[in-house]
Amino acid sequence: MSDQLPAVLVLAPLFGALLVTLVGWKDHRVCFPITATTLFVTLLTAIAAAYQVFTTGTIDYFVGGWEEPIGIGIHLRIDALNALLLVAIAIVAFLVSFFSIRRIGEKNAEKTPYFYSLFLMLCLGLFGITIAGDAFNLFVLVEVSSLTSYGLIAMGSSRRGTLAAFNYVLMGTVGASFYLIGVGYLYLKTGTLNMQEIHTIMGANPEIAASKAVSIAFLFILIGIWIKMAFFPLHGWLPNAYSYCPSSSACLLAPLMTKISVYVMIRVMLSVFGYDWVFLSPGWSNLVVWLAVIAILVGSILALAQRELKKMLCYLIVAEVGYMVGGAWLADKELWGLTGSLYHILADAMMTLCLFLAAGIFAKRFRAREISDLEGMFRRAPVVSIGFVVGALAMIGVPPTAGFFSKFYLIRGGMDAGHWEFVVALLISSLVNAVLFFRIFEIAFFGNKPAEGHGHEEGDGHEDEADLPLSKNPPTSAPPAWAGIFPLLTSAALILLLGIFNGEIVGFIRVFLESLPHLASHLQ
Amino acid sequence: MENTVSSFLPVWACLASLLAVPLIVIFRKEIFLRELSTFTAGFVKLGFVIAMLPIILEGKVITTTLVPAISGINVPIEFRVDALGILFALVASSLWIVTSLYGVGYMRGLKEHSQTRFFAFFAVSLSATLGVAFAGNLLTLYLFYEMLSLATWPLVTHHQDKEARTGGRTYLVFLLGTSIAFAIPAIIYTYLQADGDLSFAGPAILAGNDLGYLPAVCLLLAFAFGFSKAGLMPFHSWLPGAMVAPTPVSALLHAVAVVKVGVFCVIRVVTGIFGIDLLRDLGANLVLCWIAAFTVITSSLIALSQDSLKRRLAFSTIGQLSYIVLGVALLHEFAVEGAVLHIAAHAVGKITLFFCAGAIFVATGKKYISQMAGLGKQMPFTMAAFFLGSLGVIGLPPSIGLISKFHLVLGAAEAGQIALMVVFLISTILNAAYFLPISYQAFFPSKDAEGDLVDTKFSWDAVREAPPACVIPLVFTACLTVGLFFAPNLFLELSNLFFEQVK
Amino acid sequence: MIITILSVLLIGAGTVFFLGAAVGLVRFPDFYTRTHAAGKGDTLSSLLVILGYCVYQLKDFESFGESWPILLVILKLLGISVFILITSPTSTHALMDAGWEDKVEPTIQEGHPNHLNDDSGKF
Amino acid sequence: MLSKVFATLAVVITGSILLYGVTDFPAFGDPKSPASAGVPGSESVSQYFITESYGDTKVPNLVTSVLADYRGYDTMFETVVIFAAGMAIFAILRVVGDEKDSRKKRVEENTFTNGDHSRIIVGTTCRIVVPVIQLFALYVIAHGHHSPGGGFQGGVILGASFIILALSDHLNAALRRFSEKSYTIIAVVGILIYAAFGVVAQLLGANFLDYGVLQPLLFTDGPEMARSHSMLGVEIGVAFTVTAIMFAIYANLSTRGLLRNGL
Amino acid sequence: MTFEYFSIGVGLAVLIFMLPAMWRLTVGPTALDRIVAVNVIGTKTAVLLVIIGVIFGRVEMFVDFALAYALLNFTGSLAAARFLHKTKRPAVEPEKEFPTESSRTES
Amino acid sequence: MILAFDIVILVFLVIAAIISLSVKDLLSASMIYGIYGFLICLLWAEMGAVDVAFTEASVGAGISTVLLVATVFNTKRKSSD
Repeated sequence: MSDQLPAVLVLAPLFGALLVTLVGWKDHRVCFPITATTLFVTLLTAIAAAYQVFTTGTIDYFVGGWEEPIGIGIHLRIDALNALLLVAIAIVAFLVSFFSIRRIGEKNAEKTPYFYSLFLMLCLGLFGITIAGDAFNLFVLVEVSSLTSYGLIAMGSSRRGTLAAFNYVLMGTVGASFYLIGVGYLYLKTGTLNMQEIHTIMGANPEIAASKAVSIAFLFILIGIWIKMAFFPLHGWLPNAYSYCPSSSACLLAPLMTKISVYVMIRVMLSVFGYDWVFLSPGWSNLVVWLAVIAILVGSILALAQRELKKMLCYLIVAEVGYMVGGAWLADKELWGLTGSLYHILADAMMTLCLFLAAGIFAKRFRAREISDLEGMFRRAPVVSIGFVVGALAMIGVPPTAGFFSKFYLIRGGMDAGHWEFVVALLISSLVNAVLFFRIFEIAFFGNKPAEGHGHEEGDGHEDEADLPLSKNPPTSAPPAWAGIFPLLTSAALILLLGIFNGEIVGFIRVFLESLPHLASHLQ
Repeated sequence: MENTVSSFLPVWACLASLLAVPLIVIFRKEIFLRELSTFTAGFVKLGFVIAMLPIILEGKVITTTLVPAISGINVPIEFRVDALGILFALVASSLWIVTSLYGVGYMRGLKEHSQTRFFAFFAVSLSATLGVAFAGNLLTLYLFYEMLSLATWPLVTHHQDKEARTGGRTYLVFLLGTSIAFAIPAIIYTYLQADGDLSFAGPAILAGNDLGYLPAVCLLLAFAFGFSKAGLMPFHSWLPGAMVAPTPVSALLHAVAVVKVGVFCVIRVVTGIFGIDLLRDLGANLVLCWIAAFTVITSSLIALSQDSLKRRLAFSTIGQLSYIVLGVALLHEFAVEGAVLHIAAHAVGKITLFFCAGAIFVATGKKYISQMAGLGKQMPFTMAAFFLGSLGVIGLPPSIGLISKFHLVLGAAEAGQIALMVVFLISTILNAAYFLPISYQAFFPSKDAEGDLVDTKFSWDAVREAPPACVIPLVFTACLTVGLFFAPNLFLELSNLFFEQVK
Repeated sequence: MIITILSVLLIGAGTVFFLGAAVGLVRFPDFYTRTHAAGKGDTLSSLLVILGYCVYQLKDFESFGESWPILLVILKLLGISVFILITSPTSTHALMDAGWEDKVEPTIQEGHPNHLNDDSGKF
Repeated sequence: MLSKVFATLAVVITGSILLYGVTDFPAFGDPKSPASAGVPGSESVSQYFITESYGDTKVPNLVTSVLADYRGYDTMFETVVIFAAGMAIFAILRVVGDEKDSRKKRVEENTFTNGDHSRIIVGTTCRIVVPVIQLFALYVIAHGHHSPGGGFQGGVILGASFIILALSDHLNAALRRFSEKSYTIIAVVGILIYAAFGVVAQLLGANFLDYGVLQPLLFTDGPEMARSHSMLGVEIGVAFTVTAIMFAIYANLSTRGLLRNGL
Repeated sequence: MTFEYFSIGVGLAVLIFMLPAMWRLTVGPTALDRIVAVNVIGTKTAVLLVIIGVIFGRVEMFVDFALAYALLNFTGSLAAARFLHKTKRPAVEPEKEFPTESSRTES
Repeated sequence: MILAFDIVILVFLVIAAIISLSVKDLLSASMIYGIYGFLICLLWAEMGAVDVAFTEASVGAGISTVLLVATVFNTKRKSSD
């Protein structure tokens, strides 16, 4: 059975989703156990797959048994890079599933099965994207995850959320179309869709690699992915979409969607076009790094201007995407930028999860959506605040946390590559994060309102933006506290663990980079 | 020469105050036990430090490795106690006990809120300070440096009113901001240049590197500004802002722990990272010298115009810190020794002055110098101590300040920097100009100082001192200022030893 | 040959009616007349063209046993024509009706009595 | 106005870049183009499909064999996309109405009993056409091996037939035949059928969706025929899901999730 | 072969005859006119598909979706007609109206 | 692939796209979008992509227009022209 791991990885959530839809009809209470069980199975599978990758090497899986010639069937692939990502996705999904207990069920219980069904299908899509070894198959799974995320975002009852979801649908569709056009162009020039095969063909035929159509294909794929990941000029959809949707959706989407897109970008750069091809002309990479610099600055500064906690976090995501894209495009000699970028995918997933969970709990239990509502939160919710502080410190980049080490690698790459502007942007962003979060700490720590915040008053104008008009519900219907605190603290612990064991993780990433033949020369 | 002793003493010294934190929190209702635990921790800590003293005086170095190697970076977290570290640790831990006593008096006298939080974070700050003092490599140094910034922030913002919050925000933004913006890239750059070696053991980290002039200057400035607790001029304004803190905090942290950690880091950078030879060969130290000199003069001039006593003290501190930086940057034997001595000298003197300011506030509620005329009659001990403290800071006999300043001036002269020597002298005059009038006015008030001046005759009935818990410490430190003038051997020996170690 | 000529004739006729329908769609004054032209003309011409091709398929027909695929095609083409015959007028009717409900005013020539006014809303 | 200018600019730039890339393409239908003939050193995938697919699968329509067998994994997830779209629509729109709506329902049902001749004509036509459409849809599903068509197209047509039913009479008329419960179940069952073919293959020791090993279960002559039969089963699964979701989307969309008083 | 050319000619003619419908689409004046034009083009498409099938000589393939068109083409017009029914303008004499559709007023 | 058809259909496609974007009435716009679907189907058919054309035919004729109209039905009708 162990050779079936890649298939199990996508099939388990699929069957979970189907089961939830089927059984959830009768009784909404079975939805969560099914979801959690499914995700737990997936987590075990992901860990098993990762273990197998690190012991025996890359897992190649040919769906339908169509192995030879390569490219006629669909190729799934788990290697040292995405094995880690799989585990990260599984962990995030598993944790968020706890946070989503009874979230949706409170107001409109009949939507519970749909929510969990979408939830599981989103996970399915993300797993599928991660293990896809086929350019078109990747597109299909991007569609699965996009469609489900549209649904998850629009599920809230607020008008602004619906509008934001609509914007997201438009942008997401444009992004997917761009990607598809790029893949089409690529297919026309190479005659195959398998990533590995495309790479081989481009390596063997310089005239194809040099052709205009391939460059344009790359451009379109890149822009399509950038839209999906909300890279700087194309980031407009993200803040509204993630801040006005239900908290549990935000907790799932914010840590995963953009990071997966970054992963796809790096995968396309390394496995399809190849590092040497991408960095053939330095003009490209300089431009992208500058864009990343602007993204970081714009994201940070806009975050500074926000009054709502979630929205602020959303703008920070925009900045973080700038980190990762910039890092991937640094093109320094020893690939520390790329390494940092890959490590940051994992670190940022955990950081974002932690912060969004905390923001979700603040919003849910204390109805504190604006930063000014957080007064005295350290006293009102000490445990949640500790989780929030860990996430925030990681975001700032304080040493034992994962955030510090990703920044360390990125800065190292920037220094090696001579991209000082990127280093400066990273530092400014850290600075802004520090200012932002310490402003929050100050409010939360020294607030003089231990018992009564104005968030408790009814009709304070937040209902229409909220995912749930909680003021209508008696407090007894609130979900159990552990449902929020358990995932929050776990994610906080993971941030620390990721930081403490960063050397091992980076080691795995380097293993992957070394396994690519065209990169081995860079790494001795 | 480097004969090292492996021992866990520094760890225990560092942990002593940290371990007191749970006790302080547990006994938050029983005030007596709470303060007892503070004092116990203080004495235990001092005991550990003193226990290390003989080993250091033998010319040995104590090392401990806490974490073998941080994954990914391959830099251990280690302690390494040398002469400079033990000197600083000695000053900080002994003054902590005094300050605790003073803090008890001050906090009770003013009936402050959240005293438990106050003492708890105080203890954490002390741990961080000792961590910096004993840090064995740049990363450890940086970690404890940041820990100190974070741990002192609740102390600065203790009052929780608008002014305190603003001050706290400035404090944090400046300290964290500069450390993120300058120190981290400088550390990473050093790390890359030195191939992953950040340890202070052995020769200086960058000693063998062929660093160009411009990178060296940039790196030096990045460190100097990055460790902005040292208060060099463009990044000094956190210090006056942080004066909103309760006076014990200002006293210990802004005369001893925090600011001294800043200059301590700069000393470590100059001696441990660049090495004296490299800097001298490149001539990069002069840039730092002149920035420090500028700070000295400017801050003294600003201090002259301040009416709030604590603000005047704050600007004075900025100037005095730059003495130390200047002394180190001169790279000459006497100057470096003077700088190291000045850490102790200034600490003792300035803490006295802050204690006095706090005592005055507790007793009379006065904050401004213009209100303090004639106070000597009312608070004779306090104002006498103030006088002695100001002597120490100015550098007049009989005080330890004279010794350190003498070394500094001598060092400047020996190094051939006559202009910088002149800077020292001018600033001494300025120091005198802004301190001595306070004492003078206190004892011999002029007619129209407070409008309703009464007779100048002294009587014990008019004495309304602060609570004894406030007065005893300040008298003690004032005595210390004078006493060390007569018995400076320990500190002289340590500073000498330090220069031998880094030469 | 006869089959080809027949089919060409049918197709040609269909094309002509297409032209008529197109002209009607442009030239007629109001919605009802235009719909009339388009509905009737298009249905008829579609029928004719498809029947023309239907006839043309018979060209290769040899026996029921051997050329049943052609028969199938012919059947389908006939089906198409039948369904166009059913559905196209239905949709035209539905649209006319909707227009009437939607109070689209027909254009009445000057001097003629407007019969439509009498029974409006009677249905 | 400015946004329009920017939008136009973006479209023009994108379009011109695409057209610029087109100049580099092989001619339309060129048999020597990389997509058809492959590039030197690597045989084209389409070449393989053209020459080998009938032998591999015994399905004359190679599009079907590519979709349902060689790239069956893609097709399965395309079906999942449809299913996800349906779930998203339910999640966003579906509301369980409150009591006061039931009165409106009764009023509305009375609306169409008063001899509306428009209803008569349209209704009669639909009553004639809908069975034919459904029959045709089944034909399309089943005949996908030999001619264009297959599960998706057939499913859409089948779904459209229910929509026509709803349009001609009333949504309730269609919902009576295809209730909410049944379309949800059928949508799920469709994907389950598809996935079952893959999982059973897995259980028999082959990779996911490797239909060849299903031979003993399907009682066929060889793995090729097993593939052919499995493809039919898979197409049926797709058709189930597509039919159900298409109708479900219409039913929810036209009534804002109330499933009554619709278009 | 000549018949293929003839078919191409017919196809082109049918395509060109879409032009008046396009014109009707642009100028309007009512939504219904546009819908009629859509209907016309839809019918023509079904015919064109057959013609293309004949030109390619693979009628058996193309006829399937011509049939689909013929069967499904009226769905759109039907929906539009229903739409106009349900959203008809306020009547001149309200009492002669049919009972109004409730879902419109709901929103 | 027949060049004459190609050109005419492509021109019509552009016209249909522009009209459907520029029309104010949402119902008309969605109906005209249906034409776009027809033309796309024709284009694919005459390019020989029969399966794709079939899909487009069934979806374009049977589903997409209806769904758009149903959506427009739930918006407020803006104008009648």
